[in-house]
Amino acid sequence: MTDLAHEGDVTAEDHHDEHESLGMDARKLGMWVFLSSEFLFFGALMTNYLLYSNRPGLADPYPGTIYDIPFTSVSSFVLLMSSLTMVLAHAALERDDQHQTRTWLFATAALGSIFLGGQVFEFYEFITHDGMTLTTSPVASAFYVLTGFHGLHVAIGILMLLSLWGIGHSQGALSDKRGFNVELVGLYWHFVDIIWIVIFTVVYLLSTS
Amino acid sequence: MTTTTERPGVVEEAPPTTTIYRRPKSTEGFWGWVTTTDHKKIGIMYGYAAFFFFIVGGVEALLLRIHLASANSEFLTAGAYNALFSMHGATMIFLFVMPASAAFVNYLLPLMIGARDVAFPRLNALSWWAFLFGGIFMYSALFFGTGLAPTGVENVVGNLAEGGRPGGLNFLADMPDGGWFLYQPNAGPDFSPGTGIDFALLGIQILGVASLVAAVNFIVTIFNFRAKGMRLLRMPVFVWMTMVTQFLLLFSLPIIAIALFMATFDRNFGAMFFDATGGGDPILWQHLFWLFGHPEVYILVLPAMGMVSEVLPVFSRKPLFGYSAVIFAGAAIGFLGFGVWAHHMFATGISPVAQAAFGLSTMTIAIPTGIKIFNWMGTMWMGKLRFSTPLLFAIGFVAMFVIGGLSGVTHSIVPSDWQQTDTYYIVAHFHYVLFGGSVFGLFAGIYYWFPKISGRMLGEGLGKVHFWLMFIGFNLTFGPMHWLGLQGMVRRTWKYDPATGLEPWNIAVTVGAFIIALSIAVFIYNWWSSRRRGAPSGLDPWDARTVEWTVPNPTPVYNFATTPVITRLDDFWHRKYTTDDEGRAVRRPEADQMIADLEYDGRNPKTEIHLPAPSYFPLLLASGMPFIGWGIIWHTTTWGLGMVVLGVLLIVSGGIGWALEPLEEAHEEDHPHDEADEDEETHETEGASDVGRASESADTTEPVETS
Amino acid sequence: MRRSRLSAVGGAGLLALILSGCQLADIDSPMTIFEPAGPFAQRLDDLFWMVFWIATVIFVLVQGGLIITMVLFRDRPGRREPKQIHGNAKLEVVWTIIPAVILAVVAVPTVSAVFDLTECADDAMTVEVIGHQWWFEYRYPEQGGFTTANTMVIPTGVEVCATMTSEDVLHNFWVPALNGKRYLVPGQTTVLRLQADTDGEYWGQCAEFCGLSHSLMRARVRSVPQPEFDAWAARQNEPAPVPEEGTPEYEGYQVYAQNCTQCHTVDFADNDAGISDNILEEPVFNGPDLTHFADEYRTTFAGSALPEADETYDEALKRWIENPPNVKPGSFMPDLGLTEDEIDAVIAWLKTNK
Amino acid sequence: MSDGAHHTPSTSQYWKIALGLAVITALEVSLYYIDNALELGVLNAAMLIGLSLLKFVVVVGWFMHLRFEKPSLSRFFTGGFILAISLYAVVLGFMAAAVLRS
Repeated sequence: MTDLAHEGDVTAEDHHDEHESLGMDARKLGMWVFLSSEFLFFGALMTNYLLYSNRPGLADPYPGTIYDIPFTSVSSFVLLMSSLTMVLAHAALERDDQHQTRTWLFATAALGSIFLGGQVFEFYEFITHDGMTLTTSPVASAFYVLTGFHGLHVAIGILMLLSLWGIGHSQGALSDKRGFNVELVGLYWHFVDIIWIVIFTVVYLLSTS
Repeated sequence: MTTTTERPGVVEEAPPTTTIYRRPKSTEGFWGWVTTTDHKKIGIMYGYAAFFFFIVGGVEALLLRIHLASANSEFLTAGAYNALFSMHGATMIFLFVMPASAAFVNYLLPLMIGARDVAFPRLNALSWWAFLFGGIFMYSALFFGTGLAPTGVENVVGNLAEGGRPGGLNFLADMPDGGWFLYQPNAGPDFSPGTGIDFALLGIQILGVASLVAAVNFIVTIFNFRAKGMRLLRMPVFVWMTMVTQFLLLFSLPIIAIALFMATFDRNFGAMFFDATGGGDPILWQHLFWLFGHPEVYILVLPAMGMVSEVLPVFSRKPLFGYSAVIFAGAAIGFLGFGVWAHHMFATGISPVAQAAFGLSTMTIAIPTGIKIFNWMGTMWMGKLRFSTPLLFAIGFVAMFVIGGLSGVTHSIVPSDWQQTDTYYIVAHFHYVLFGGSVFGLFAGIYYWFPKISGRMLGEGLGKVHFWLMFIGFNLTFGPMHWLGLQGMVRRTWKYDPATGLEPWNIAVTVGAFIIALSIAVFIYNWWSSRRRGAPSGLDPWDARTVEWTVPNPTPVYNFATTPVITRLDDFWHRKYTTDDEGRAVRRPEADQMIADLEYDGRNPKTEIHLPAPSYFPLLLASGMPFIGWGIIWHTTTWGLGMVVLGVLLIVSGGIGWALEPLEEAHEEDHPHDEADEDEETHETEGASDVGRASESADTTEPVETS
Repeated sequence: MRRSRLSAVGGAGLLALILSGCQLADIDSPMTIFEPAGPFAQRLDDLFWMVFWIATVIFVLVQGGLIITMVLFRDRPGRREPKQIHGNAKLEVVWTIIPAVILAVVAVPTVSAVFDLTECADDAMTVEVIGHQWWFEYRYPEQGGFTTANTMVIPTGVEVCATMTSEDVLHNFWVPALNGKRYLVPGQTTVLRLQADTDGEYWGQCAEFCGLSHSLMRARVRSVPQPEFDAWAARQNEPAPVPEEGTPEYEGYQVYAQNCTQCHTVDFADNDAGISDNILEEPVFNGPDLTHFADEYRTTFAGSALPEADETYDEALKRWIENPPNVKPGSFMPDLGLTEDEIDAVIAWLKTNK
Repeated sequence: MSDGAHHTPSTSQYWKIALGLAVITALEVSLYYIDNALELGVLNAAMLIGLSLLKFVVVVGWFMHLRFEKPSLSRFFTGGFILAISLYAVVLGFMAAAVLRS
């Protein structure tokens, strides 16, 4: 498509000359392989939550009774839109538009931070207002650990986005050719988003109704 | 050229410019090992560390056996006994067999697929250091841990804090004492209120990070870094079994990570996951644990199966019988391994539907296992068997694994398993699988590939003494355990009543354990003397079949002077042998000359070979992990929080250094594809492509620079 | 040469082992799985021997084949290079199908046994089993709700439905002669069918690792004819007598009242002495009910770990009360610091609780 | 840098996809309120799960470009997804059954 894009292809094909390979960047393959294992990670957390969410006889409050659906809908929407800005950053890089790349990267990090802030606010409300803490009941523990680990993933993603943004700023250019790059961070970011898509539906919308 | 060993220290200074950099052979120094990213050195370090922990776990086993040799023994206190059996299990699984397999995979995988290194050499170093620090962390419980009795008991008059009595090696009770399985809620905050269990939880967590990183690394290596022509169905079976193993790790480790996190949150932050009084479900732990734990069994045994599949054809002088069937069976075992976890829970009262379903799925595992065994026998059938030590161990593997497999089938008969589970019958069964299987397989591999790392042969005479001692000791140790279990000796039992009549058998078992110890002593002596005085092996000591034997022994740092091109399965063999009209192997007349050429060419590369440079940062990053672990355990204290901060700082600084350091020194002239201006600055690489580049540049026609 | 001598030595050793093993096999073990005393254990035993013989045949065939291969195809002088055989698709199919068929055959009785043995019969007698660190408690809801410990008394020839739970950690109730194992899970209920068709005392043990003194958490099941069981159950509903003042038993009773009531309960006939059944509303720890401690069938105490094989009941009881954690590490029963006289008195009193 | 880079959506298509995702999210949230009023039960759950799966597939397929990658890559990824779903479904099923019994 663009020169840069072709550059990437050439690298991959070089590998192909020398190696039997899947014909794609090893780092990208590695990222996808890693992400596939993350399903098992979040799956276990969600199983945990689902197991306890409808179990009778646990101490109140159940998370399902205290969710603020409008609030969480907005923050879910924010995270969903951060996937758009992420993909726009990557598209800008494919056009070699370094300025736009940096702008969209920063926007993604900012949207992620808003989401994270929302989560912190939600936790704060649950703890102070509704009296649900990690030690309330197994379902409360499951809720905090599930959403907390997702939040940790978001936080790590924000750090990576900001480092990319910083590197792009200080060095004037980013590339997808090597190392710690926009595409890899993008894959990670979108993955964190799809995990939230599932959490939002299964944990928030379904376990309250 | 300057030596590489100094370089990582100066990386924050002026970025190294276009040094064309060839890894010197004299990296024997301390820092050479510490900073290495060479898969071979990492493999060797894995191997020595694993063997060290094998000795540790073995000593633990001997203490247990001394104790159990008499009924109502007071040799160990209850606390010490419980800690020893827990740590024996955890050590042998996580600190011996897994890293020993990782040692072989590290050393052999790139060689077997014709690559110069793994996909991500520094991640590989990270795996190794994380493993080492995980092991150290776990055993630091001996110094920092506390093994308190259940809440409420610790202050009961007459109970020592650890719940034992003075003497009897009671200090050992401070180690984790909840079993390697760490069943909740016994290993939870109320019933194991000390810190011992936390060392196991967090230690296994760190080891899990090491294995997960390695799994991603090896999977990418296998999919993307095979030599030209090394199609998937030309890969050695060991590589195939490695691949299955790495997928098992990839998908099972996240599950145990969550289980460990849940238990850690329960124990340290008051979460309620397994607290039955608050509605928590202890059975959930078992599901999560065995969802990991059963694939883990295959993680332990599949690499050994791969090694045996390499050794048998070489010493039978025939190709592996049913290559694709063996591979398919291995993949099937891996796949089915995810579907049988609840057979560890037949006695927990899971529903009859679940019991029947998991009983049936467990039975089906016998089918691919049988396929493997029959194909191994088919390989030897009509062969020309040279009974060298590797073959003895490989046949020992097959014979012992058959026993372990058959006793495994008896467990799938669910109601029958209600009697057997939690007895020594199970102990016997899984030792036939993991010792008779994995350990015999590993020793077959050690004798077979020892020349590869040392250029010398391991002594054959001592090797055979080692084998027979181990074979006899092994059967004397674990054979009677079947009977002990059927006579009602439960597992993890500190004492047994003399009236149960179990003592004579236990004495036999203990004698067997010491015979195994003796065999290991013979092996250590053999290793030590052969390293120095063993017969030089030459390039192809076993008349081998696979491409790792096409390079000189010991392996040069760059592995292949010229990356090989593979034309068929068992490529090396077919370059040496053709067949006559009857289909019998006939050595090609030019074979000896070819081997001599390989030896010469392998030592004298025609081109400049760029290899990944050493780095401090994997070590630095990994070193932060145990500190975070210690910090979590003592998070209620200021210095505990300080430990967390220190750990995070180490990880972050390691990560930053890593991101800013190039995998290898830049040498732009080799890279017409790179935009020079950009690459000078943005070496924030995780350098998969760099290794690819390393081999790529090997074929460019630069003259050799000798320094 | 050297190899063959070594293998000869090894072979002789193994042979000696097998011979001595045959002798050892004669030792009577009360925990053996091979002496089923009731229909459920018998069913398990039948399944075991079925799969055992199948496995033995396979074992002999495979190991025999391995040995024959090793002998026939060992490298000898003049042996030609082998034919390079890569495999045989038909053989692969054969040795896939044969094991599958064998497994399908053993699967049928397995699955039917699982379903048959899971649920108790409707007319079974219920005994509640509660696991504690480290002893078993039994409750008889259908016989008046009395509580006992360590030895479970059951009527011979009657199905007993053990309805089990745990007070603390996971335990695993196992009496090999009567049935396989079943976990005791805190917060949940599991059931195990038990039945003995001959009178006798059957040994049991907690089989799941449950903490420090897991190995000392043992159990007995005493099977007696139905009339005797009924008589026993009737006695269990009787309160314990308060001993006459001035007797050694009365002194023991006083020692009990002063030291033991935080954890133990005794249901007294005459409570004039001012001792409530339980001084505290809630016991600090839940110890065994001592109302019928010296009942004729309760031959053991301290989680059935005592008395040990070589000591008398009284010796063991004394040793136990002197310093319980010394016998059973981590024991919730503390070293109460009783004098020898006090211990003798308590023992004298305990033995009146028949 | 996918091999099929020239197939990947254009910027305007990305905006359109995002708009679609936003609409689906709005639909989900409104379903939640509709269900509170009408008690749709299983139907509601099925629709919610269906919609979230749709979002999931769109993000993975278009934003993560999996649609345009080699099939082997999606095999890794869907392999992990399917494995996770099936294992945990079995765990939940058996554990829920255990709770119902006791």
